[in-house]
Amino acid sequence: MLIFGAAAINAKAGRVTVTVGARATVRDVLTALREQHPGLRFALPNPDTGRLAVNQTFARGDHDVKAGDEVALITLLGGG
Amino acid sequence: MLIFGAAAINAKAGRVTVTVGARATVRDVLTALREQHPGLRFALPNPDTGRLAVNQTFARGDHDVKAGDEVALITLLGGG
Amino acid sequence: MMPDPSVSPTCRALAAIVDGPVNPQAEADAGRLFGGTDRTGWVGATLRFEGIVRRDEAHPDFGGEPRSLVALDYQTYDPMAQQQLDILARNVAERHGLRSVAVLHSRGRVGVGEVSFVLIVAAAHRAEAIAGLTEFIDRMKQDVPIWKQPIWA
Amino acid sequence: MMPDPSVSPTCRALAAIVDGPVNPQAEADAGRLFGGTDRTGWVGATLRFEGIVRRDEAHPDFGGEPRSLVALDYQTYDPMAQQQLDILARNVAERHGLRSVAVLHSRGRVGVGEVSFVLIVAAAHRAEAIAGLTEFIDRMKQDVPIWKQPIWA
Repeated sequence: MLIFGAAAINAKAGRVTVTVGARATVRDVLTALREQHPGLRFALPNPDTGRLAVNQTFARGDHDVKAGDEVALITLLGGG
Repeated sequence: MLIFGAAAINAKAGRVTVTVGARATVRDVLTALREQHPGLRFALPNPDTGRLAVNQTFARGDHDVKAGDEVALITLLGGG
Repeated sequence: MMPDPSVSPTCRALAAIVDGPVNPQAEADAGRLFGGTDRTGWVGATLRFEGIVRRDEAHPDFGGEPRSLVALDYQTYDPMAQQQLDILARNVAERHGLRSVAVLHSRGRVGVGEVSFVLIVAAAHRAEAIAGLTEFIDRMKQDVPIWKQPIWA
Repeated sequence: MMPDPSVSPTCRALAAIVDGPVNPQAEADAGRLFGGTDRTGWVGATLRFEGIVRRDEAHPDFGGEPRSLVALDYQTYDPMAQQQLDILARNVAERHGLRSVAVLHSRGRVGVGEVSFVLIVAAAHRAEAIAGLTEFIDRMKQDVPIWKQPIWA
């Protein structure tokens, strides 16, 4: 999964690996992210406020994530 | 008294004469203006909202108006 | 421009009434507050408002329906209008902690599509800039003796 | 420019991400929405916002106390950032009935006192221009994948 900004600095990487089951929704990915990368929880105050983009588009919690999708954590923005 | 804008167009003049007693406040002048120039009442929805400048400064209702003062009706503004 | 020393400079306020439309020449003549971005690092947000004469206005003789016009003719009560703009600029700058407030307003005829009013505010943050700009315009329409007369087409 | 025919033209929206600070050359390259006042008579209010890098930012390692910095480094998620700016510009323009929305945002390093963000909205009336500008910035900070990293002094 692609990560940016403070999350990327904290993880010292622009990308982290999240392992999920064969059928996973965006909500499943966020839950797995919190469990597998506790150091990134600061960027996800609660599971519902974390937003993922799937293939460069914001995706709802029930959106299915498929193998090969580009998944990005879009949070703690700082434009302007 | 100096008048401007829609008031001046309605009166076809930039100046009207208002007769008041020897000792008159701003409030007295506004009351006299309503009585002596009914055509200007549209510019003074009620006596308390009409504002006069005396010698180029906004004056309160209890301000004394003296002979020789420059008195102007400041209402229905249109800046911007 | 290099950043100043670390003490925040005081606020600047400038107001001017110009004959005819506000154009780049009028802004240049009015001084350096119109000279572009404050690059000292003290300002984080600059907001510039331009008021432009539109092609129609509500016409009182036609039930307030919009009617075409060719120009607005701005009448100012001098020197009170200038004094009130000065007071307002300083007052709004202080109330909102702005770094600068600069205003130019037209006197006389301004044609459709021409600029009659420019207001520039600079502040540390966006919220102050927007609040200051909004309050300035609201209060100008209350307290600055300027009138406009439509010249109908 | 002569006024157009009497039918109000449709809205225009333009968004671009530029490398480094937003400067007059970047604005010129981005197109004519940055070319100055709309003089057609359809626009009565133009609002231009500039975001400038300030000399200090709250530092998370010092309890949020402001610390000096030399620059901000803006990271964008491409091409999603551009797409989100486009969507936002069109959406805000429609919601507020604006005549035009134009935005430029920096990518990469922008020094203290340099401009990282320019937003210009044009509308028939002031209220729409202010509401549209405010909503654009609020939503940009929610929905456009741009991050900033302070480079401390």
